[in-house]
Amino acid sequence: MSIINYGYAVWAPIIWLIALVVIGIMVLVWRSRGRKSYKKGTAQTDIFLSGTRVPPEEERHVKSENIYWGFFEALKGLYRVMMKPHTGIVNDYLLWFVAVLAITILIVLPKS
Amino acid sequence: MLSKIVRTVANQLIVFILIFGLYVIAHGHLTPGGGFQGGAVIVSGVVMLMVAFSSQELKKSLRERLLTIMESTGALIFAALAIAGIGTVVFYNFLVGTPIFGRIPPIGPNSGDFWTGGFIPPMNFAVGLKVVAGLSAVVLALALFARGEEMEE
Amino acid sequence: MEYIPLNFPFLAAALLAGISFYIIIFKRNLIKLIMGIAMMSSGVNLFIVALGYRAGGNAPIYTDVPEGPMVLPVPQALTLTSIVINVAVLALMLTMVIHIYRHTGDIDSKKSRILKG
Amino acid sequence: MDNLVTHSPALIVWLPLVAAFIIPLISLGRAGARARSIFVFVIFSFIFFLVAILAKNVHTVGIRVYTFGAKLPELAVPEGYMVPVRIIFEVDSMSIFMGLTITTVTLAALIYSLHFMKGQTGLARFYSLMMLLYAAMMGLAFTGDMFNLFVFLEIASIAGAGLAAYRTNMADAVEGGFKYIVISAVSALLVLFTIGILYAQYNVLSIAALAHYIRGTPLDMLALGLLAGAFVIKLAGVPVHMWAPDTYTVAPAGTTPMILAASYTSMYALYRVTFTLYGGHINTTAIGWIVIIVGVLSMFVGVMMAVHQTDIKRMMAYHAISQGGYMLLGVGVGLAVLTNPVALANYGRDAINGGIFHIINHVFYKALLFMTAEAIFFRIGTRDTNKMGGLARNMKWTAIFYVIGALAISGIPPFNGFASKLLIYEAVLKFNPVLSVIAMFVSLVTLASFTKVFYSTFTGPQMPAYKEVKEVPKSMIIGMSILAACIIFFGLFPGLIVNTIVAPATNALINQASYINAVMGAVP
Repeated sequence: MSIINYGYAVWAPIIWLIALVVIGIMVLVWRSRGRKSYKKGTAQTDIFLSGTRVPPEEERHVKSENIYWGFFEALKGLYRVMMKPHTGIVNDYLLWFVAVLAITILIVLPKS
Repeated sequence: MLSKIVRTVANQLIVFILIFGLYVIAHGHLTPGGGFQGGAVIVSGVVMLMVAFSSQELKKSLRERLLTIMESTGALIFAALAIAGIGTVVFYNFLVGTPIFGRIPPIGPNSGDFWTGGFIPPMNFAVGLKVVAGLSAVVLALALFARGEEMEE
Repeated sequence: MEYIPLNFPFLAAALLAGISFYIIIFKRNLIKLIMGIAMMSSGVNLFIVALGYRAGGNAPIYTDVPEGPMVLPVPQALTLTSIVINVAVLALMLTMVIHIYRHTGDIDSKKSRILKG
Repeated sequence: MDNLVTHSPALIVWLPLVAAFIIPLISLGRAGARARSIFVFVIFSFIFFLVAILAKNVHTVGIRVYTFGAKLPELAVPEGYMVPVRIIFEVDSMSIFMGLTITTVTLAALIYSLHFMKGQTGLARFYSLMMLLYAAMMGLAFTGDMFNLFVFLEIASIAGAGLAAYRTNMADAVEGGFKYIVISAVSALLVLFTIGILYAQYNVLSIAALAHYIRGTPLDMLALGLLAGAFVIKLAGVPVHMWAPDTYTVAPAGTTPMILAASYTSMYALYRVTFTLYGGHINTTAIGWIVIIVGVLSMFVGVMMAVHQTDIKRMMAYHAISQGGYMLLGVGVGLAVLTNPVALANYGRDAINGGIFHIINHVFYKALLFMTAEAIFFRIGTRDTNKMGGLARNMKWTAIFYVIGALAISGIPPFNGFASKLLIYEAVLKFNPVLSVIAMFVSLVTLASFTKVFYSTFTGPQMPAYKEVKEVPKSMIIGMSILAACIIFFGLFPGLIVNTIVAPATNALINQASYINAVMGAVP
């Protein structure tokens, strides 16, 4: 009942879930073997940044516009093209609509 | 607010507009017209009052609360008439054959019998009530908005 | 030659639709945009009413109807429904334009936009 | 009970309409707010019950026809007539599939809105509009009549735009609502125009009768083009998707999933038109390829725009476009091989299954994601991810629900997104491997963009500005957990869902003759 059978492949989430649980238990066992002898609240749990001053929280957090900087830098050309139609002007939306209508009709009409 | 002449004439004229609107609503099943058309005629009278007096003045008599109750009542009467035929099917014309609007008109050209149509004349009244309330609210709200005021108290 | 009066409503509907498409695409004033949509709905309504017309037909109501053919009633019912709906749509759009004007002080679709990208 | 089953198609649309008009009356009285909430929940649970029994009924007896005003509900074509003359509802498995989707999402949205909307004014109208939107969507799914399709489309547009622009104190909300209503009005007028074209040729309005008589003349093809264009813009397929981010971003959280569901009822209408109405009279390969191309474009452009966004709800809105592409891809592949029985049995059905299964999955997890985004907005008052950070420390439940939604949308097992995406991947791989690779790439970028937002929003050090932020109220958590439970259930038992509700829907779409016969069967 939980299985999708395609005729050529099978997806059975319960088996997958059992595997996930087994792996999870293994991870937990591994984690519990770590060292527990540090003291909380002392310098042992403070952030250490090669001896330099640790910046306050706002500066320490990587802002979302800085994530994947390289990806956007590499695809600058694509984004320049893609941002062009997204003007936010309702007339442009309608222009695209009319263009799509025209293309659809041109494709569909000769087939009759 | 316009001059006293205009206001007086508007006050007299609204009666005739109301009667004509009610006529159009009531004879919706016999002549061109019906709930929406008659309601729109009555609302044109409301617009006339709005021009003659002012929208602020009219807001005092046509309160939001009253319009809400009128509109909901109209819609609920319509829905109730629709569901009343559920013994057979929803929207079944259950009034046919009863003394109220129940006569069966002759097929072909005739001179029109008011007591025909089954539940259509009552539905026209319900729609008329709803349209009067709804369209007056729309017109009034737009007029008040344009002056930078709100409809709600 | 006698078909021209019958085709005339369709030509008018096409003209209305054409003008309205021009307006909604090229006019940046939001009120004019709403006018364009109103014109488009008039065009479509005219088209549907004209579909039901028969030459020399009477209104499809039996009360004191003279002898002769009748026009089709269904397109007229459709048109009435669509008129009622369009009243609501236009009122809603006008209300929104008033709100946009209050917030941004402009009814130009380019100058009053906030959401983009 | 039997009467209830017989009349349920009409009652499901009638009850929310009546509720929409009773709500303002109740709200006028003293203690109106409380009475209104109780009333809404009582009536909506009853509607849910009706939908459930109707679904069971349709599952056992097949297509249900309900004729308004006739002597018998099944009497679509009266004695002595050749064509159906009354307004009919025709409920088949596909309709009831959409009905179940819409009803579940609306229930979650109502529970969520209970607390979310507190403090806003004019709540009577808010709930009225929600009920109206629900009624319109159900009507759209059930109707067997082209003209009622138009009417319900317009009601859904008006109610949806009113809800999107509900928070009129925000300038962008009004703008989003305005764009929605303009787009909807223009597309609905085109639908009306095509109804005129079809009525002029065949003198009938019922979908089944039209499908029976349609011949595929050039005028029919013009109508098909206009209808397809109008529905594509309503379901936000690229390149006419630009209204969707604007509208979804600004709508209040409870209603965003409903507007999303409304756009998928347009997708349902598109399928109804291409599969049922035009069935054997079009070149399905060409139409299928158009749908595939729109789908692939939607997937790619949607996801690439989404990964770029910094507004959290706008990012999710672009993902909605991208996921809509998956559905179009799946069904498009099925449409392209519709006339080829071998390929249809081999992978075509699986493709359509995947595309349809993805609708319900996507509505659930995207609704959940929109709700988490708006929960953050509810507490910190901004949607800008640049200003967020460390929120998982204060909003544990929201973070958990976000993770569930994000994993589901990226197609990570065992959540429901994986089940439907796997169906689409496998079936499309057999059709054309390149399309499958694109679909997998899009899933990858989806995961990347949700990871980005998760990192910048929920993890990281606790921001001093958000130290006092609390978890959202209970009703919002309950609303979200209903959807999360559905997601996990659908992910763990995909076979059950596919066999009971998705595969019958696919059969209903493919089997055009049974849809026609349910209405026109008595006609010689």
